[in-house]
Amino acid sequence: MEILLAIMTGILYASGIYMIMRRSLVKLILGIVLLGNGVNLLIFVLGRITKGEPPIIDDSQKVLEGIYADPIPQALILTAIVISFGLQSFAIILVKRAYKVLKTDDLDQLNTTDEDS
Amino acid sequence: MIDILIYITSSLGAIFVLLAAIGILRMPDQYLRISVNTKAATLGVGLLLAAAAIFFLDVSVTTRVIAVIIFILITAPVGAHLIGRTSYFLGNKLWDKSVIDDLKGKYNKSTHELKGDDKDSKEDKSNTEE
Amino acid sequence: MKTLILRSASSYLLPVLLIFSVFILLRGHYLPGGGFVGGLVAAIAFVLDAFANGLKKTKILIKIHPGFLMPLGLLVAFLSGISPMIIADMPIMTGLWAGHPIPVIGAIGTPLFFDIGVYLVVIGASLTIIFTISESA
Amino acid sequence: MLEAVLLGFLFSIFLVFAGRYFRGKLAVLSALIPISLFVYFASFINEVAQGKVILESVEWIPSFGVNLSFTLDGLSLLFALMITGVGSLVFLYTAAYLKNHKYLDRFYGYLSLFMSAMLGLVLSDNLMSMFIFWELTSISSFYLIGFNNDKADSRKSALTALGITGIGGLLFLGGAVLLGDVAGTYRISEMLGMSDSILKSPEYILIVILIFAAAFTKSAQFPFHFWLPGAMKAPTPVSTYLHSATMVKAGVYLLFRMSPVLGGSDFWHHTLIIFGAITMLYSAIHIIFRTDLKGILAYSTISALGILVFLIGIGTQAALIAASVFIIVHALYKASLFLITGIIDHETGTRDITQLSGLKKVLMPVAIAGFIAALISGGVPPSLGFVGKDLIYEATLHFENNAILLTVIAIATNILLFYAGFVAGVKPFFGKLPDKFEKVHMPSPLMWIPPLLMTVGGLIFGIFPGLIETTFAKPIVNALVTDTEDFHLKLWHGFNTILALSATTLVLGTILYFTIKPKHKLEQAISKLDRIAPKNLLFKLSNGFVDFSSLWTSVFQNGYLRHYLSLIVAFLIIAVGFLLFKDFSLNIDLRSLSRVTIYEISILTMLLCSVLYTVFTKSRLAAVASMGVVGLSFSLLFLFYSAPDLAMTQFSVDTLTVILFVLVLYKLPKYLNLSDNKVRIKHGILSLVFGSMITLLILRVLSEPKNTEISEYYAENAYTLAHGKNIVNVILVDFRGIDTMIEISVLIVAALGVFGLLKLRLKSKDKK
Amino acid sequence: MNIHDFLYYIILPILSISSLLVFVRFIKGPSIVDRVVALDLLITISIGIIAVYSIINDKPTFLDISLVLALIAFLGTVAFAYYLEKRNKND
Amino acid sequence: MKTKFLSNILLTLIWVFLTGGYEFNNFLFGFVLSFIILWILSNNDNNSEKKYFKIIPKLISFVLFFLWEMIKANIQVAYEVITPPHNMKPGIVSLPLDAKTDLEITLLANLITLTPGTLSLDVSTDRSVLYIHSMYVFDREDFINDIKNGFEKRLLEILR
Amino acid sequence: MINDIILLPLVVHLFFSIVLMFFWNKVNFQKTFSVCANVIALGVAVYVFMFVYNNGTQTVQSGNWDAPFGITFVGDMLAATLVLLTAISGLAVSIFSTVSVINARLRFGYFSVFHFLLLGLNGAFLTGDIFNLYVWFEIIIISSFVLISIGGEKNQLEGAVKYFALNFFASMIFLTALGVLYGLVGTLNMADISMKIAEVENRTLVEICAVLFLVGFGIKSAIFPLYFWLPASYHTPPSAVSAIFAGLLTKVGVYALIRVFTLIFLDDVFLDNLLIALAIMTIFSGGIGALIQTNIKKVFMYFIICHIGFMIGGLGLFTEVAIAGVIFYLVHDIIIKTNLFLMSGLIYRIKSNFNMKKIGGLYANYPKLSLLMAIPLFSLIGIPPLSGYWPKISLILASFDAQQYWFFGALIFGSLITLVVIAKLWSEVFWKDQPKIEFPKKFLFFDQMKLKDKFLFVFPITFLTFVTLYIGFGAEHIQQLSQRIASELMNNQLYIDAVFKN
Ligand code: NA
Ligand code: NA
Repeated sequence: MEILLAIMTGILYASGIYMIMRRSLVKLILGIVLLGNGVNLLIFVLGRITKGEPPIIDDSQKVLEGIYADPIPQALILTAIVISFGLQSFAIILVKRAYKVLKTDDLDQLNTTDEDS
Repeated sequence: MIDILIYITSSLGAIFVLLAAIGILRMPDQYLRISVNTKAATLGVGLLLAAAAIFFLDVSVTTRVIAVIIFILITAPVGAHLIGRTSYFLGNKLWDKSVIDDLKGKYNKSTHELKGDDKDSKEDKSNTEE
Repeated sequence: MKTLILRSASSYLLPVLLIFSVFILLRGHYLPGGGFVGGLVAAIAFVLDAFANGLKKTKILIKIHPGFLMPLGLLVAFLSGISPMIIADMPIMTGLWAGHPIPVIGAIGTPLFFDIGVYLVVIGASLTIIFTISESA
Repeated sequence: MLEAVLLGFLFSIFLVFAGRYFRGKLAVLSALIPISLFVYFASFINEVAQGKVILESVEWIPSFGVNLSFTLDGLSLLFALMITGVGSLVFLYTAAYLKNHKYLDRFYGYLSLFMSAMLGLVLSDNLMSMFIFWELTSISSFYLIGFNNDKADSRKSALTALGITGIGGLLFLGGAVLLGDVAGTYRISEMLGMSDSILKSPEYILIVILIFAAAFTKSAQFPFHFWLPGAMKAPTPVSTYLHSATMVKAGVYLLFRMSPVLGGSDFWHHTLIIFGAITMLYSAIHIIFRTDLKGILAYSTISALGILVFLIGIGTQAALIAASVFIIVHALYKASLFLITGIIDHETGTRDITQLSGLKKVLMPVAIAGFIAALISGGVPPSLGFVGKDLIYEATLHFENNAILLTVIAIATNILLFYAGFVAGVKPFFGKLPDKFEKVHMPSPLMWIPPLLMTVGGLIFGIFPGLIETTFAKPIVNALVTDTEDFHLKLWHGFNTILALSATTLVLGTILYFTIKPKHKLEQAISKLDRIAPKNLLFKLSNGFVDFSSLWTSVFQNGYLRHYLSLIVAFLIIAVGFLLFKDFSLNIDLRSLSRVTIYEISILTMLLCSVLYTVFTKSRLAAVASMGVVGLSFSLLFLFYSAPDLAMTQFSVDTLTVILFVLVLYKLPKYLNLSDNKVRIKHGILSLVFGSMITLLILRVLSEPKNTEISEYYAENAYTLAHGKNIVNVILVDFRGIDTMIEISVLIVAALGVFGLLKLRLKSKDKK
Repeated sequence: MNIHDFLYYIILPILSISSLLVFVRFIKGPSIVDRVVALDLLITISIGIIAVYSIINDKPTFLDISLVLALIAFLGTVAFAYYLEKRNKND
Repeated sequence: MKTKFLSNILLTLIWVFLTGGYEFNNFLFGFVLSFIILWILSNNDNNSEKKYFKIIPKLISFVLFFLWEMIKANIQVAYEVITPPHNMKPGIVSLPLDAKTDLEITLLANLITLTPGTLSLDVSTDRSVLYIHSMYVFDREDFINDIKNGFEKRLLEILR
Repeated sequence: MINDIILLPLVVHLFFSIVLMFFWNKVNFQKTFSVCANVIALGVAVYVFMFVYNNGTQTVQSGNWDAPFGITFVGDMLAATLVLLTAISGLAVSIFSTVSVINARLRFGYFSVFHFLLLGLNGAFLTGDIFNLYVWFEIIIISSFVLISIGGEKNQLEGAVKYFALNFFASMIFLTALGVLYGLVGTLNMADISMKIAEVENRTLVEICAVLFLVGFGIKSAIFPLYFWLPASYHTPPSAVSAIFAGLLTKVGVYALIRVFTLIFLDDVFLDNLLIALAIMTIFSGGIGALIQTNIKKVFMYFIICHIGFMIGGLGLFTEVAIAGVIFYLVHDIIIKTNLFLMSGLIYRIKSNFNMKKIGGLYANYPKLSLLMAIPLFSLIGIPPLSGYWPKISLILASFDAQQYWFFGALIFGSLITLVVIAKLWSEVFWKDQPKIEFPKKFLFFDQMKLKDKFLFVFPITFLTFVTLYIGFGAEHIQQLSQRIASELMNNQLYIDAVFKN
């Protein structure tokens, strides 16, 4: 399964990057979301996957024994998800404002600041 | 005994879910798909959850299962209503074998106010959608 | 949206969702859940209300400006983070625990207050974002 | 000595605040600074003449080995006296020349800054501090050249000068650092004994090249000479002070100083001789084609600098004596000629030599000074110039290789310099006085006394060369040459080859003066060759470089986000790909992997299809809905792989994101396919390659063993120590609580940002 | 065949295939309404999958996720409806 | 009715405190017990308060009715799904409403949605009409009457 | 409490941000409070610096969990120095902001986001945990996103979109690197990683991981070919914002590179050469970018890039001398770049324009201000003995020792082009007469400002100029500090011991 997940991660990276490279602002955001998901999956897979054994100590137990999923990548991804959520919501609004002010969806029109003025 | 109950509920649940899936794939128009969705799936999932409740036989699990089922029963029809009326706004046509459309012409296009069953629209009743 | 069905359904769903969010928040230390998901659920509850009844009514309902919840929550988290420094001369974020564990919540300690801070911040931030967007939409 | 060096700096800082008092009549008081310094340094003449070397060292930045170490030997004393002496006269002259100028105080500020820097340079025994002062001379000269900064010409000249000397300075720094590294010290006095080991070190050639670069740029050697004529845009006192007497000699000074340390190799000598020879002849020839007085003087200065480099290159004791005497000669006559030119310019308003004649009627004392200066310059006995010229021929004639060739070059140069001196110092004053200059009157004595003083000095030294010999020539030779032979400076050596050569020079020079008259035609004729002049070649090069810069920048910084991203991705592909395939191996233990099940497959299929659908759909709404499916699939995956917290969070976040999208979506543009197919394919390939790289990377990492120490610790202690059973939550609020604290701060800031972005509307008056 | 195997080898695959079928509708559309309905149904089916998965792994905790799904899934539908209606109005 | 309910809850709590058993079953038992006690004591109450005791049986029967309808609905759907869709007669029908309050209308609409072949699309702005999409509209009036006599009536009985 | 001293900068800034959010609408309160807060923060930073200076590296195990189980904060000399510099720049910018940023912007949480930014910077410097570093980076970038876009003017938004996209991408690469690293060593504590990564057999994977970190941090620190977002965006927000960005944002990337490449990825020829090659291209690209600009903010911006190359190259040389040079340069650069952008704000206030072609005559009309501004400009060039000069000695020396002559050439090139461009700028902006252009009517020119406001405009510039002068003339102190930091960095066992001492 890990192989399939690795391939999936690669596809998520590829599609995220591909979408960011489009000229449309909306695609940019979708690309960001996809890429973010890809990264989460990468961390998750590299933390090694375990099925059906969440890192939760049983009611009756005091320590977690036997096989269990590594909680650290989960905590990291959780943090990353929240942060990405903040960034994505900001990005969505940024794009909305940009579209309103610049009146274009075409990223190629957004190149005046790079030019010498 | 409990096992048999689980076999039955889970099988039925899965079958209804499968039916809902086939239904949404096969039904000819949006309204029918919505209709299928809200029924079969709700029941199917309810049964699967029930299977879980039976399996664990634990108060906290049972309450949770009941809670989930109630939530689904509340939200599914509301969602269906919302998306159904939206579909109508969007002008999604009824299946061409539909027999009646009382809703035709009742929505005010700009305010989305919906007229009641007043007199001047009575004659529309028997009209079928093209 | 002007729909009676949604409106009345949401008026029953709102308290349920809120209770549920607090439940998720409090049991997070023992079972899946915690301040973040709890906060999101609570925020979603208010968003639902806003969809059904309009933003103005929801704002009146909440009473405090969601923007205010953010510093409030952060303050709670901050205080529970630095209290060990001040009270117990321990490093920042050291858990201070009181008494015996109680059902659902587990032991009461600074991490719980920290999680409550997270909960408030998440509600505040999500609502600020969504309400602002709705207002300017 | 430190105080002496700092005095000028302090004065210029003082002028920043009290400058307004020095714009008027008090300005002349500024001259007290150089005069007192001159007196101060003059007081060391005796000690130094007796062979003493005065050292002084103040610790400054020992970590770098940079100390303010000063040494006063024959060489530095000569330069110090020249700097302060010529400085005094220039300071006095300026008071009249720029009388009532709005920015006279600034001018004095720069001048004294420059003077201090120059003093520091020549007194430094530490290469690093020498470099510091070196750079300060460049900077202060930048301000002096650009003094008339409302004129575009001046600004451009200042920039050119700074650019050329700047690069030299930086190379000097490189050389100094390298030399310091090789020698283990920056103290020049300590390096003296290490000459042999430095010569043998592998870095020697590099050091010499760097030092040469510094010296050649500063002292205007071919092909870096062209900044100097440009620098003549500066007010005359500046040209006098910096560009004839002092700053341009800094390079020469450096070569002097370094010759005991770095000299002795063929590379050293040959390079200097070649560059010096080319410079002296090349610019001497230039003189014929100039009509601007200052231009003539500029080229003759370059030529003189060439002679000095040439002599240092020859490097024999005779040559060094010749060089040190020639420095004095040149300072005296060239400074005078500049000051005289300044007077002519100041009083007649022109420096065009073709228009100037007969001025002796109205400017008699100036004419006298000019005449004497011309004599010195031409090496006419009994001036010091004659002594200098003889010494040069003596040095060339007795050089081991190509003595004849070198002598011929020297003679040719001297003839042309003779011509230059007479054109500048004599021609304006003789002949018929044009009507328009009838009303020209004598300037303030402050202006004509300085040149007169200097030229008279040149005569006196010529008649009594012994003064120079004891005070400067011998101490200098002592400082620079290890096995000195006894020598004496004399005006009259008797009849010999050298006298014959001198006579030839004078005769040919005179003939030249009377046959060739400066003409605009000549100037125009030569200007056709400007295309291949180093100056223009370099300008072309720099213009080309600017064009190239624009091209480079517009290629890389073209404003297209996708372009930037594809560059970054391409870089990643190259760097990571290189490593990945450097020793490619993929040995995954398939048994260690988890089984593939149908539900996982179906979720993955769904995920895959929804991702692809998001990418390729033409409806943005469908894309958003598709993102919902992606989120759902993720939740399920997290669930399958034992991450319930993640599953919950992913799903709630996803719902909120969809809501967000939906709220703004109809404010967003339609979902256009803007790129053409070629671009799409290019990006597609790039993305796919990158994606496959990530896949391979994951697989390779998965085949490595994993360390589980920390998760085991959590599993054991989450409940007993942190009172929680959901370990993920315990990590979030306890083990790694700080992460969470900051993470919620991120959310808050994002919310503030959204609020600000949407609510803040700058009205036009707000926009600053 | 015990309950575990039954659920694992029969029920879960059925549910998985159901999701794929629904997903086909999602891709096919043709209207956005179809997609929203399909998404909603996918989530509902996921609740079922979670229920079964919790039995298989004997982890009642997983049911909490289904609770979250049940509660907020419908918000997506509400949001889409809101959007479509608003867009329709503005046209 | 509300007061009765509250007293019921109060009594339940008292029971729970007295017994000291905080489990779900004890709550349930306490609730049933106090319900019976209140019912016994209810003879002197006025009509509206008596309703509280009728409502529970009605509620139970309604739930059963609803479940039955729902199972029927699903079987019907199952049939439709696996056979070719030729014998459907779908259409949108306007149903005049007797239900008045928000809760009544909403519950009715939702229940209709959950049961055979029908889907509540919308309520008119003046609340007079509920528009229903149905898979089978063989006869418009029969269809309306079925709902009015079935769901609406039962529902309103409970709610009013 | 005594152990937590190094956390004080974090605690105070977080506290200030919270307080400022509570007083959302009170602009005047926010101004006063922020300035006072920054004075306090400076005091704290000085205290922390002195404490670390006297007592050596300090560590705090947050949550009282022994390393590597919790998040460890490490205040070594490098971190303490950067905290101090952040406080200095922060104070200057906050004073400058009170008059240069319009009230409309201030009313929308400018100051509180500003303190979050400072919080993030301090956190990034102090943390000893790689994932925690990521989180600090995120608070930094989200704050910078907000600051760069707040006000929402046209070019601001254009810049912000690119800034966002590429910085987001950088974060993603950073996270990817983190994932790979965790997959290899199973720990996040940097000291622990440093020990465990040595045991990883597959060195290629370690190198790949390093390259990923290099790109992640490299985008943030604007090295070639990853810098493109910077020229597209840094000039668009108000000058005060550009100033803090210029001074600190790219430097935090440099800091991270220094940390990672001195603590975790060591002794790798491939990586060192890669760093040097990138540094050369960075210097080159940045330098020629600056050469062709006419907007003074853009000129300064390209210099940010150009001079980052100096530091990255020094890191690539990886000798104690080189690292000392890098640290010295870092110290110099933070102060000077902040000041440059404050100056550009002042020039804009005087002339209502950033374009060199349209402004002139500053020297004639504002001689004292011009001289004041000349000092930072000269320091930037590295005119000895000002601050930019000293680190070059170390860098040049190190490049010779390592026989990296191309890098030496790049250093010379970068310095020369800085010299030429600044001289050109001086000649255009200060020397040239004011060209005849139409000045905007509704513009509050510097001359029309109240004396108090003028003072607030000039004071931060003067303050930073004095700091720069100190760095130049007190180079001995800075160099000793740099050498100490360099030796600490080159001996990473010290760091590891400090983390695990308890
Ligand atoms: Na949690
Ligand atoms: Na703790």
